Amino acid sequence: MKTPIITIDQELCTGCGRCREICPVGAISGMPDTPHEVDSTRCILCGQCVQICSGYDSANETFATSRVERLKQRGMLPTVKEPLFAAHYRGDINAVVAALQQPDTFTIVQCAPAVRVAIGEEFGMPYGTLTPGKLSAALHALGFNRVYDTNFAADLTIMEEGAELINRIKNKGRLPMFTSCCPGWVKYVEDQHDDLLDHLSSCKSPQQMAGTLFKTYGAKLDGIDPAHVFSVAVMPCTCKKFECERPEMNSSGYQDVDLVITTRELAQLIKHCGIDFTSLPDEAFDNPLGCYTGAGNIFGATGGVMEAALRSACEMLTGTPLPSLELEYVRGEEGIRRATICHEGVELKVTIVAGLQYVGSVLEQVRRGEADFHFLEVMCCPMGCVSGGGQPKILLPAQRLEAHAGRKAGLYSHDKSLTVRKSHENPQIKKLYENFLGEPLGHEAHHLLHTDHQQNRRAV
Amino acid sequence: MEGLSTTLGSGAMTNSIAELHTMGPGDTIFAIGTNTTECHPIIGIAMIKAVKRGAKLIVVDPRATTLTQHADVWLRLQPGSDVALLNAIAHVILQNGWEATEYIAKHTENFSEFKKIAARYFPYKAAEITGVPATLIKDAAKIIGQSRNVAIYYTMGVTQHTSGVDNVMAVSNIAVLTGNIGRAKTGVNPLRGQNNVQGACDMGALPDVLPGYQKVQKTDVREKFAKAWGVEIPEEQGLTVPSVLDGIEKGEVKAVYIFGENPLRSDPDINHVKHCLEKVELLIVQDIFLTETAQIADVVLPGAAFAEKDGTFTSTERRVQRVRKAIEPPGQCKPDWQILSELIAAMGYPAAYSHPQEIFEEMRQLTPSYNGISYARLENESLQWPCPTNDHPGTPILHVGSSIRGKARFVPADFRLPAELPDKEYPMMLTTGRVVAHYHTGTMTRRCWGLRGVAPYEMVEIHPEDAAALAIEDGDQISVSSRRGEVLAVAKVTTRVSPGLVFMTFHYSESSGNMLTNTACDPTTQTPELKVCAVAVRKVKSPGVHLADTGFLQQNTAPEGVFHQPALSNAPH
Amino acid sequence: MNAFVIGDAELCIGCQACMVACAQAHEKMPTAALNERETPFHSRITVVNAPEVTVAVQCRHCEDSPCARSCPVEAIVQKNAHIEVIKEKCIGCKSCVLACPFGAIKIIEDDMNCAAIFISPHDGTAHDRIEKAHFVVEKCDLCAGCGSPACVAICPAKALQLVEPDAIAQKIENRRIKNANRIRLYRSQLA
Amino acid sequence: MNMPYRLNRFVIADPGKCIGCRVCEIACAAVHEKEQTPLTVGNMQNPVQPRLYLVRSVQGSVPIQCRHCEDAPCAAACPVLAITQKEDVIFVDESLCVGCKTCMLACPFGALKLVPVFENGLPVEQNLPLHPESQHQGGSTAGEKEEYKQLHVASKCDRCSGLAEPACVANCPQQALKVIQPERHLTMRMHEAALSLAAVARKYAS
Amino acid sequence: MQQVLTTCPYCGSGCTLYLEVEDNTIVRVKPNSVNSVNEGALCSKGHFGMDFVHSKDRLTSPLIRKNGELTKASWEEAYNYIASRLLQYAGEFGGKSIAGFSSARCTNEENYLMQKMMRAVLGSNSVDHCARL
Repeated sequence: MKTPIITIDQELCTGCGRCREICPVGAISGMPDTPHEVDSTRCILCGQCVQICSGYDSANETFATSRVERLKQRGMLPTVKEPLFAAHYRGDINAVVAALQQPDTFTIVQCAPAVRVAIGEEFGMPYGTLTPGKLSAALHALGFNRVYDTNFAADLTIMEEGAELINRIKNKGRLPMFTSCCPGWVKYVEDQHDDLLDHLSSCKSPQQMAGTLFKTYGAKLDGIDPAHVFSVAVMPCTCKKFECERPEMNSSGYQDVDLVITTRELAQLIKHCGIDFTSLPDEAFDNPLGCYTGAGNIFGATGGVMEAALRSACEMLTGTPLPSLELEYVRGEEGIRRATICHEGVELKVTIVAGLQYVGSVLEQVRRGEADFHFLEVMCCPMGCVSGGGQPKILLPAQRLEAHAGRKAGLYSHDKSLTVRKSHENPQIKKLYENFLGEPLGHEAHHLLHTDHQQNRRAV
Repeated sequence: MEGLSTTLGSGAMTNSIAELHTMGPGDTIFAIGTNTTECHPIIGIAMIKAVKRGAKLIVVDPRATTLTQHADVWLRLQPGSDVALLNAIAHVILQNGWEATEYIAKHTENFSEFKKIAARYFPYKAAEITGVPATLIKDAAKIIGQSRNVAIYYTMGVTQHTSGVDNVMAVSNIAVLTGNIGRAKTGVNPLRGQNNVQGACDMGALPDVLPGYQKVQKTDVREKFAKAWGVEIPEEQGLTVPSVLDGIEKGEVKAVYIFGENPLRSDPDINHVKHCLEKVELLIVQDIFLTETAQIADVVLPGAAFAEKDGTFTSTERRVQRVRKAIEPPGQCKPDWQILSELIAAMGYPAAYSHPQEIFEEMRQLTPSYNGISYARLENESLQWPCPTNDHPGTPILHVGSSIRGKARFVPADFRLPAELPDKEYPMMLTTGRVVAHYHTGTMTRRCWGLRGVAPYEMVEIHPEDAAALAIEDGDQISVSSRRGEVLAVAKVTTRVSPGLVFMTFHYSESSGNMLTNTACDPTTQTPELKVCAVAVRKVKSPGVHLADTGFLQQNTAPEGVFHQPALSNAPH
Repeated sequence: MNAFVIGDAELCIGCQACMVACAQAHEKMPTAALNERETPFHSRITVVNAPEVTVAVQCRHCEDSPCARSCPVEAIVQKNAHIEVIKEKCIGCKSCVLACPFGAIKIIEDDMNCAAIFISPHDGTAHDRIEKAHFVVEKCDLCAGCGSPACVAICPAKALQLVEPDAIAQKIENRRIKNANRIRLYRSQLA
Repeated sequence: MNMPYRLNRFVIADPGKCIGCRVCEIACAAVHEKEQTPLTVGNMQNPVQPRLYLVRSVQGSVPIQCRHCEDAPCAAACPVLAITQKEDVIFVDESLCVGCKTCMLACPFGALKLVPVFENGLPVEQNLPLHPESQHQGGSTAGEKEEYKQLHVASKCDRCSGLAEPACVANCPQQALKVIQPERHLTMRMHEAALSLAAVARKYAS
Repeated sequence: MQQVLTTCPYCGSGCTLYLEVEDNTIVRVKPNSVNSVNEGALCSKGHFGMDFVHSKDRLTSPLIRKNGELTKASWEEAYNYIASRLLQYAGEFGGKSIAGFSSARCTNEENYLMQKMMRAVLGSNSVDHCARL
């Protein structure tokens, strides 16, 4: 077993208790002014503690562990100059460096939507600067053989999850259906609400769908033996590190995603390699698995999955597209948001939760059978993935909200600027189904893109 | 003065300060428009001690003062709404039958007219005008109506309004209504703001009366003086200060002789006064300092300070007291009586006085109320006029038995709005007054080490709500402007003033409230409405920058350009 | 115990004579002379003229003085029966200002003969620097050295009182005696 | 009280509120970065060198910073007039500082420290050669041999003059820090003292 | 040291006080407690409001405006100048063209003389003072 993903450095922790306060599942405990600890059995690895922690390796105090040693312990590059904080996550960047240096390894990388609106910040750009082109260019420059995109898989998720929702509604399946993109949320249901597991969509998260495809469809396209493929995911999330290591995530016959690094780790790598990120010319993501729509892109913000699903599901259900694609009623920052969509005689009720601490009352409602909605989106982090535990850490607390809002705005402006904004209209998705998967919820799709939560639970 | 003369026959304080020392349970002090502890501290102490002994205290003031802290009832009225408040008090007194029926029948006239007016002022209606809750008006009326004795004290808070005379008459009506006249511990007592206002009036320094309030328009009076002075006395009533300024504008007044005054600081709408005095052909100023007024004079005569000359002052309670020479005047300065007599002589009129006593002697022969007062008597005692004969003990209480004019007259007055009220452009109300450490235009007190030390610069009082709305914090430099000018000062954020009201003084030449005040006058006395005008307030800068470094308020001097700030718009004359 | 001067809010009219008396007593010169020299004015007593209350406030000479205990340079000490400041030691750090619960300690300008610090103008060069006046701590010293407190003597309203340790002791002793008598009144109820 | 607000304002923390999170230190270091204020931790390429210091002890924690003393001992001690008053801040002109450390000794609060200077994550060297056998200065993290000594200057709180509010105050999650305006503080305290006197007088009159 | 009993020059209360004089300088003020309205008390102005008498700003000689500047003049010169100008206006335009503002801070005797000068010498009843202010 690898080292725990989220830990608190006992030497650096001042016991201020801010992580304890922010932890949505009460996994952190400690007395004031004494170092705190994470209970890994409760922790859902959202990394909000990492984001808020301000106990750093002050030069005004003496620590038994040297900085060099500490960087090594944390799996960080030795050239990292930024201050180190008590609450931190396990770094995995050294394995990426090693893989990139292996000549016979075919490296494929995918990037989550929220990465492209945040990584620029690590290079001095304003909050939420949209840099998909530079991101792709940087990844190419680092030597990845294929630079694919999680957004593509997000579109695919909509195809599968949309189809599943329609299926559940039409065939009186278990409702409301819960989204399953957020690994912290899935872990939370497994850990603390396993009686509600059948509400979870059976879809894998976009990261895992992408991973499976890279080592099957992708490898086939490039004529590569999947055994030689090393698949890396760049994520705004710390829990994705856990997700990729789940034992069942091997539909491709291999571990679907080999390694997850965070936005911050990627930025550190780019600096380590001496790449001047800000002056990189824009480059596109590689085809076909880097092609995405606006719907896939907004997965990074709370309400984004819901909006993307509605854009497609409503059209699939009724045959007519929604009159407008700006579904303002599912956007927002409140902890719990509810909306009813009436379109061509179809009425869909949805609920969106941003921040896991708000989900309790909604789950109680479901448990009591009083939930009158069809679809529930839950994201662990306060604004969705843009505020994830692996995102660039904001220095001044007074700027937190501004930063999150900026990133969110970046995502939506990107969506708006794209010509294709509905997942089912993604040409490469259509092609994928035609050439490889068959149809949504079909046999191949089910095998590669879905998982059985009940079974996973039993396996643990 | 005019108001009281109409109702009682004399404008002076009816009773004596010493009576405060004997007030206690059953007695009431009714203080209206007077910040007594700051402006008349010694009288203020006596009032507070009387309250401690058990006397009731009713205070009418829009501002919280030390007096309001000790009040049994504090009527926090809107500036300028005095008549409505007083009439409502009268209304409640009449409604409950607390009026002095016997006294009214015997000693007063015009009661029925007054009753008609008072009947209209229901407390709830007055509450709307004055902002004072009706219950408080009733409480005050009950105390006044049921007290054995009620002594009313007032100052400029009552008179410096366009309705000043009405205010005074409304005050007087309350005293007459409750029979609180002509006895100890009662009366209508205007407290004079300056040491010898009473004396200056008594001496006939008024355009309509000769010494002792002898009407200049009365033939027998003129004949008496003509005989004594050997010249004809002009019959036509003279001009008041505001009319003199108008006269200059019209070119009718050619020369002005200003003796020991500084209208360029004390009068409302300073910019206007300055314009007039610069225009007059001959301006003579006799003073001890080169005041703002003296600076624009054609001739300046150096007078003597109070400690450098002999004479008499008459205090607010009509008490004549000696002023004695303690030191020699500096340089070529001369006692003012000497300057005046030499000047009179230079104009070819006999005036060979060698000592003020000689002048006093001449005066008392012509002035019945002073007739019994002499330097010899003043050596060992002080005397309150009227003192008609050498063996008369003086008069501590006026109107004993009956009022001087025979019967006290009820003069009903109706509430009128102040001349200028806040509007969109000038949304706040300014009221002016004094602080304890300073006196009038500050020419004397600001030249005193300790007094300058405790109150070195103007502090404009503003309510925390208004301050918050204007982003003003305590100590910020602010600008206060009206239709007549703009001044800079320091903000004092305090609940001493109510929301919408700002308070400032006229002690500081660099930020004088009188740059802003309105020249609108009471139609009878021409007392200007210094207590109400509309202003706008804005923040200039916060004291984050070291004020000392930027030169602001350095050693009490004005920031450059403040004094010369042009009027923002023309004053309505 | 330390003596102290205390104001009576029921009597004070806020005339500020105590402030001037205090300032003058510590300059030891007639005010006319101070006026001529333009001596800065510093009073150790302050009249609070608030809407709710008018009273003079000054140092209570606390037995466990927060000001003295907060001072990083030991410039505030107990001397005989009062809390005294040693101006020469003060660095103007304002700790005492924060510590005093009465707002009775001030940092004032003082012309002392010792090394000064300089003020740099906003955008000026090093040449434009000017010497900064010294600022040192100042508070009531009960007019130690000039007899009885000047503020108490001058107050026209007799609103200031010098409370001496013996007087306090006497006063509380009297209260005890009175209350002992009161207990006797209801003694039977206790039986 | 001749004029309003002549005393220097300063920041002070309420030990009762402080939870010891070090946000104040981070915020301080961040806004004092030479270039632009960095937004994220990844931009903090220079070591964190705050101008206030969290002191942690068994009684709890509280940051200590400059009081902007009126007769600032640091300024009086400085032999090259590098420390002067500018507006109401005791201010270090780094270009004048010679690193003599006298100010460090003079400050009774420990609020002043001599710090090595970095730019873009690299030590700023000065024209002071290192002896070939001299020990590593520790400035460079990369560990390459240096030839010149790193520049050191006195560093202290400048109350973020230029910002609307000091960064430590603005960012403290507990609102434990505040700017004290001494005169305003005095007025407030005196007012409270007067109110308590009034209460006493009213209750125990005579 | 000499003590002179006199009346306070400030508000109208009429407090009496002793001026303590040394070398033609007021060094101290003591309240009068006998037969006085103030009963041995004085406010801040009464106690500390006498410095102005010794102010450096005191006028020390008559001034006449010559070529726009106020310049020192002798009493003789000043009296003659004023007398001739006032008499000229009185003669030419009548007493009404001349106004006098008397002083609420000067003595009764001086106020009496002032109004007498205006009325008897210059024939004008336009004499007033700042009672209203």
